[in-house]
Amino acid sequence: MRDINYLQAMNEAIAEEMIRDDRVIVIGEDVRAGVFGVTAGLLEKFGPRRILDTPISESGFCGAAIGAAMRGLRPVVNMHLGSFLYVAMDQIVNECAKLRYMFGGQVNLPIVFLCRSGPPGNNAAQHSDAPYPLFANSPGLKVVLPSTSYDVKGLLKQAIRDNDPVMVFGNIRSRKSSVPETGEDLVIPFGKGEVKRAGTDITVVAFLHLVEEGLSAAEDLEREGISLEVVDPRTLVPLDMQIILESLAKTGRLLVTDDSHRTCGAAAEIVARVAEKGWNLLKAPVKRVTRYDVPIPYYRAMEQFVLPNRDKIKQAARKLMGV
Amino acid sequence: MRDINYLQAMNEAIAEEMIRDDRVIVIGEDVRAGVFGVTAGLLEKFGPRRILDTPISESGFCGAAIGAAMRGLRPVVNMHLGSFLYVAMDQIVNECAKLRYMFGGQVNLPIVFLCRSGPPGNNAAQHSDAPYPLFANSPGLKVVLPSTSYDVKGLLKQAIRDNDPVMVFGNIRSRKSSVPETGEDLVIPFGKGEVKRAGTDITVVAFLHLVEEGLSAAEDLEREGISLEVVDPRTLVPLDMQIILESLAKTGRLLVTDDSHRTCGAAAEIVARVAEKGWNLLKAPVKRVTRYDVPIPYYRAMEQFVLPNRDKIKQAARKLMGV
Amino acid sequence: MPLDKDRLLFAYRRILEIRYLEASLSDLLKRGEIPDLYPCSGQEAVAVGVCLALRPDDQITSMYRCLGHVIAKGAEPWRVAAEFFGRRDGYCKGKGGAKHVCSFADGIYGATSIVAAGIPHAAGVALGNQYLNTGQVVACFFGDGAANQGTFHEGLNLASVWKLPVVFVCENNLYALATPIEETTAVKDIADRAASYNMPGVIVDGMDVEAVYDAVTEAVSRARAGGGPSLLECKTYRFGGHFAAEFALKIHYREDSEMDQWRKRDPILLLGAKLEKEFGFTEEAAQALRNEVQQKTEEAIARARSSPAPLPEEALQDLYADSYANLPEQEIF
Amino acid sequence: MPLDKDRLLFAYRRILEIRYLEASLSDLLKRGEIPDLYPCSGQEAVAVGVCLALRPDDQITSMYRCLGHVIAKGAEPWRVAAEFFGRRDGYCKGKGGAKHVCSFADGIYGATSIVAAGIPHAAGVALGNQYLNTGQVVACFFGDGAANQGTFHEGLNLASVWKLPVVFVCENNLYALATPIEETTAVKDIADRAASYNMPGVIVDGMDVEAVYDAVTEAVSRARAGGGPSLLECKTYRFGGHFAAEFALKIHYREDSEMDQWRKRDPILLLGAKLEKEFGFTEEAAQALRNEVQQKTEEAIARARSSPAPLPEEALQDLYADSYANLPEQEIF
Ligand SMILES: Cc1ncc(C[n+]2csc(CCOP(=O)(O)OP(=O)(O)O)c2C)c(N)n1
Ligand SMILES: Cc1ncc(C[n+]2csc(CCOP(=O)(O)OP(=O)(O)O)c2C)c(N)n1
Ligand SMILES: [Mg+2]
Ligand SMILES: [Mg+2]
Repeated sequence: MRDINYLQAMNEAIAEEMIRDDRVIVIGEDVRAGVFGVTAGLLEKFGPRRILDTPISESGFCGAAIGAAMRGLRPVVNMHLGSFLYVAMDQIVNECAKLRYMFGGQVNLPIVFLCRSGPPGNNAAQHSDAPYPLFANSPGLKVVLPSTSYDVKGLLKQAIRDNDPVMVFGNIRSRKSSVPETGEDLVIPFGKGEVKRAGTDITVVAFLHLVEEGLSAAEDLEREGISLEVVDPRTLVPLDMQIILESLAKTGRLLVTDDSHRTCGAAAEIVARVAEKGWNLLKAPVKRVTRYDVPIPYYRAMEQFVLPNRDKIKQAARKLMGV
Repeated sequence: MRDINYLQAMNEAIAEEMIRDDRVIVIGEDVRAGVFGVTAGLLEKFGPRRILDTPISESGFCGAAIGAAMRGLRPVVNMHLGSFLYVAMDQIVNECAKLRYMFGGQVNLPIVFLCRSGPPGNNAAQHSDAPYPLFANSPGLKVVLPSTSYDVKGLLKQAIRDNDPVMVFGNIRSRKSSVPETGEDLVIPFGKGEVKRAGTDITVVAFLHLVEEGLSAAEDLEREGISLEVVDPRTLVPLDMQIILESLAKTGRLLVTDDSHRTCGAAAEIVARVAEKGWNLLKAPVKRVTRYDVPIPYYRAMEQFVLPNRDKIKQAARKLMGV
Repeated sequence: MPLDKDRLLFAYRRILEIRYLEASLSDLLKRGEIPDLYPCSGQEAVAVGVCLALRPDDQITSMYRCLGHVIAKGAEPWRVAAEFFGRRDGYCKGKGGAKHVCSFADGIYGATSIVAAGIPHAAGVALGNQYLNTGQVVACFFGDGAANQGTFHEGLNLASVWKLPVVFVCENNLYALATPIEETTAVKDIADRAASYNMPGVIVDGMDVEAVYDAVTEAVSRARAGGGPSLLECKTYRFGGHFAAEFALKIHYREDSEMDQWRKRDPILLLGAKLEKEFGFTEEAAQALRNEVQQKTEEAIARARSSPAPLPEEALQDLYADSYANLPEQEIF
Repeated sequence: MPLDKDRLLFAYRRILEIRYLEASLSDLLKRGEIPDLYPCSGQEAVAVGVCLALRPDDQITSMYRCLGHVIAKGAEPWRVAAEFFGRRDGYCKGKGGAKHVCSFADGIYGATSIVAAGIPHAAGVALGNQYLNTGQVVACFFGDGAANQGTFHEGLNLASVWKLPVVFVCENNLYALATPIEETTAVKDIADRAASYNMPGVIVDGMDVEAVYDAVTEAVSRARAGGGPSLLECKTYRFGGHFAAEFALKIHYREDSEMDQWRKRDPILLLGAKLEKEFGFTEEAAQALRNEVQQKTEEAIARARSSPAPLPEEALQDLYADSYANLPEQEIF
């Protein structure tokens, strides 16, 4: 095992799957230059035939990925930022997600749409979104939200092998962690969450870098005598409800933290499923710690005010415990 | 008062506001021909200067509506179907919704994006969506879901007067109802719901044509001794939580029915808010009656299977009452 | 190279197959037996001319006005009709329906109903062909209105930059729904836009199956040789409404006189006349062929109608290739 | 009509203002005082030439590389700088920041950071001008990479069909981020795409402020007279990185020799030489002007820095013009 950072884990996942299956190709803007690191070095390893730089035409190249997948390729589309998904929305949500179904199962569309979500910091409204709820509300897509280097490597490799379109949202502020040596296969199935820390008072459901925030909150609150169990479902679609309900059976209290906006966000869905299936387990109202329902502002202190973080998790947890 | 149908109510609302304010213009495909009725006759009344036919360029003309609004006009953009919103997603969600905020309040964008949502019937996956949760998850937009001719007229007129972008989703299977004579002003404020039928056992929160379905379910169930209170919040953003909580204080049971998909949908949000603020009022798990999480199929019997309707509301209500 | 008699007769038969199948479906629609249909009659020579110029293993992408395309590419009429009925034997098992008939086994790589959305798909299929070095070419069908969508621009630019083996076929029927093209389109000829993508742009008489065949043959051989994409604009006209139920909307956007002019150039008339003039194809022979096609069409409809309807709960199938226990996770009422 | 000495001097001063302000901001970025910046040095003659040809009440739309545009259009340097700092006196109160500086009061109708998204906005502002019959014209700035986006196609087609008073200004700096234009763009000259929209397409030397001024003047008078839009392609080069922090990414996509060639055509050099040759503008005069601008720039930075920072909770303001009691409805932690 060795420690690698999140970006490198993404990079390794793609490289390993490209070696494993020569129908895997990479498509996107500046992917040859590997500008933000996700695809760095792939051009040298796999050549321009498999690493395709595109015009700034997100609808065009996402649509081309669909056609290529129909023809048997397995494109990994690097969208760079979650905020750029909107430009290709019809192709992702109304085409890619639906075509297999609409054509009665005639064709598979094994495509990965990969992006970094969440504010890179000081990037303001148009570059900072984490719009995964929009894709979770669009049946036909799988939605993956990995919280560590280990998870992103294993889940991204799984995504590339999956025969359906998969949205992978990464957040590079997630935890750096150790992964097996290259060559050892690391694949994490979808729909299997993980308890990242055991606790007894409150179940904290978290995704992406908020798992890290949840874990630090848990450490801090332990000193105040509040014990958090941090549960990371790892994929939003499919969602591992069992692990959440099992945790709630212990704690009876639910706090969901998620980096998307609040209304109709990921936290709303988790709360709703618990209210359907785990209502009897709850001994208190639930708490959601999400982005507030405003766009992301540029100035750091305002940005921090809007985003969910460890302090807000702690505050919400204290309120939940009535202290 | 006189009975008019839902489409005519939309048409009257636009015409009246165009008379009231000559900065109101209509933009969209085939709006001069008035193909599906929403804009029928407006060309004759207001001339081609104010009724603008567009190319099939949704991003282009939604973007142009933004620019026109910056310059002081008040565009009503007829998008026809909810499914076509995806094509213009960046312009609506990442531009229109955010620009006022991102520019520090320098400019208002009084634009109405109007569409018919929900399956016209047998239109299959790419023409049948009701994607309002995506817009509710995008701060900066208001989201309006009117359930009767009266409501759509009053809410659409309000939307045109509102100084922010407003998404209006109509569903022509909604209830035909009576409205005041033309000339009498009918304006319904956002964020004020209405109890459409009083009851004691279950609070049924419903939007659009599902209010009608909820009302028929209530009638049927009355004969079985189950009393439904049908609450129509009328707007999803802003959401009238007070009326929902007041109803729950009476009934203690919540059933939310909504025509969007289930995961991260409108019903999820309502359940989540209740789980935060009205948890103490609940005496049973909640139920969601929504579209299943598959796209809409073409063949009628399959389509019906996927959509929420009166029978499913009844079944869910019976389960809630444990009968 | 002119088409020989057999190939022209084949084209004639195909056009009749499309025309008659549409007529039958149109009747069924009026009787409420099928719910939806986008007529293509008048435009058949484009579909047939294009597919004549393709190899059987070449691909097409289609759109909501798909009937002609899919028959021309070799889909079985009864299974096409079954899809209109929404039956299990329909190519899409009743899930796609009228606007989305396609058969991947026959090289029909999708029919989509968002205007111009299929254009980048075609580029992508061509990218796959190129990557796998199969020598296959894709023909991509779309309308004049589609040429104002961003995806047209992006798809054609991408195809040109990557020199993809694809032929873009614009069926310019002068209207996008009820709006005449000149009110929405800055150029008179869509073919002129090819210059923006550094590819050949050719105006073709879309009522003349041989003219279409010739132009496509050239574009296909260019594409197959690695010379990249072309844009063909086929001038044509639709004899029916935008959709079959249009008459119910009571909108008026075309003059009868315009329709009459175009009806004189009905591809069936033009091709019939050519066959008669050049190969002595008699009215009796034509009548026999018409009867045969009509009969086969009726058989196809009958067979389609007897295909079983899907069970309601089959709506939950076919979404994912790789399923999970908890996906979709939902309470079924 | 050539520009007179005063106007040329004004242009020279403006270019210096932009260059020096960027240099200061760039220093501040390296020192961690501001977080973001998209350099425009090298491209200033485009911004300045365009705005010289506009009336004060004409409008522009800008994009993330906005610094030159907004100074050229008359925004106050200190308030521009304040926005980079994220302060309250910034034009966007610290909400928009580096990529989104704009001032509606000065006719700067937005600066957006989604590539090409501002193109249809410009068309819309022009639609408003036309509707209100104000005689105002809009200049719309975007890059070469933007010309491959669907919104470019849709925006230009729409503007042409509606004959809108707008001038599309493509700043072709040869690269979209790290990708050279010829790898992604099917035509050599973006101006050639004007033919697809039936509007004039003109290639302009973007390093020569007078050439830009002339071309824009013609396009503006055409637009103002109701003749519709034009597309100007200004060939230029950016001396800095795609964004100021690019050096940290350690990517290499331009040769030093290419940069050296373009630096010889620095708009400051070209315009300085012209002023000297035609109007005897001396090096002393130039130095005095440089000193003055440098001093004013420093004052602007100082004033910006002393502007108060927004309170964190001001993040909740400015979203809606018409608010509601329960909007946004959320628990604040
Ligand atoms: C993005 C989008 N906008 C609008 C529509 C509604 N619509 C369906 S077909 C059509 C007209 C298309 O015209 P054209 O491309 O010329 O093809 P034709 O129908 O004439 O074959 C319109 C506006 C749609 N399906 N998709
Ligand atoms: C839709 C979209 N895709 C990608 C990006 C990321 N991005 C920002 S600027 C840029 C390059 C733009 O190049 P060009 O249009 O030539 O303008 P320049 O930066 O050279 O001024 C890219 C790819 C973006 N902001 N928006
Ligand atoms: Mg057409
Ligand atoms: Mg550039």
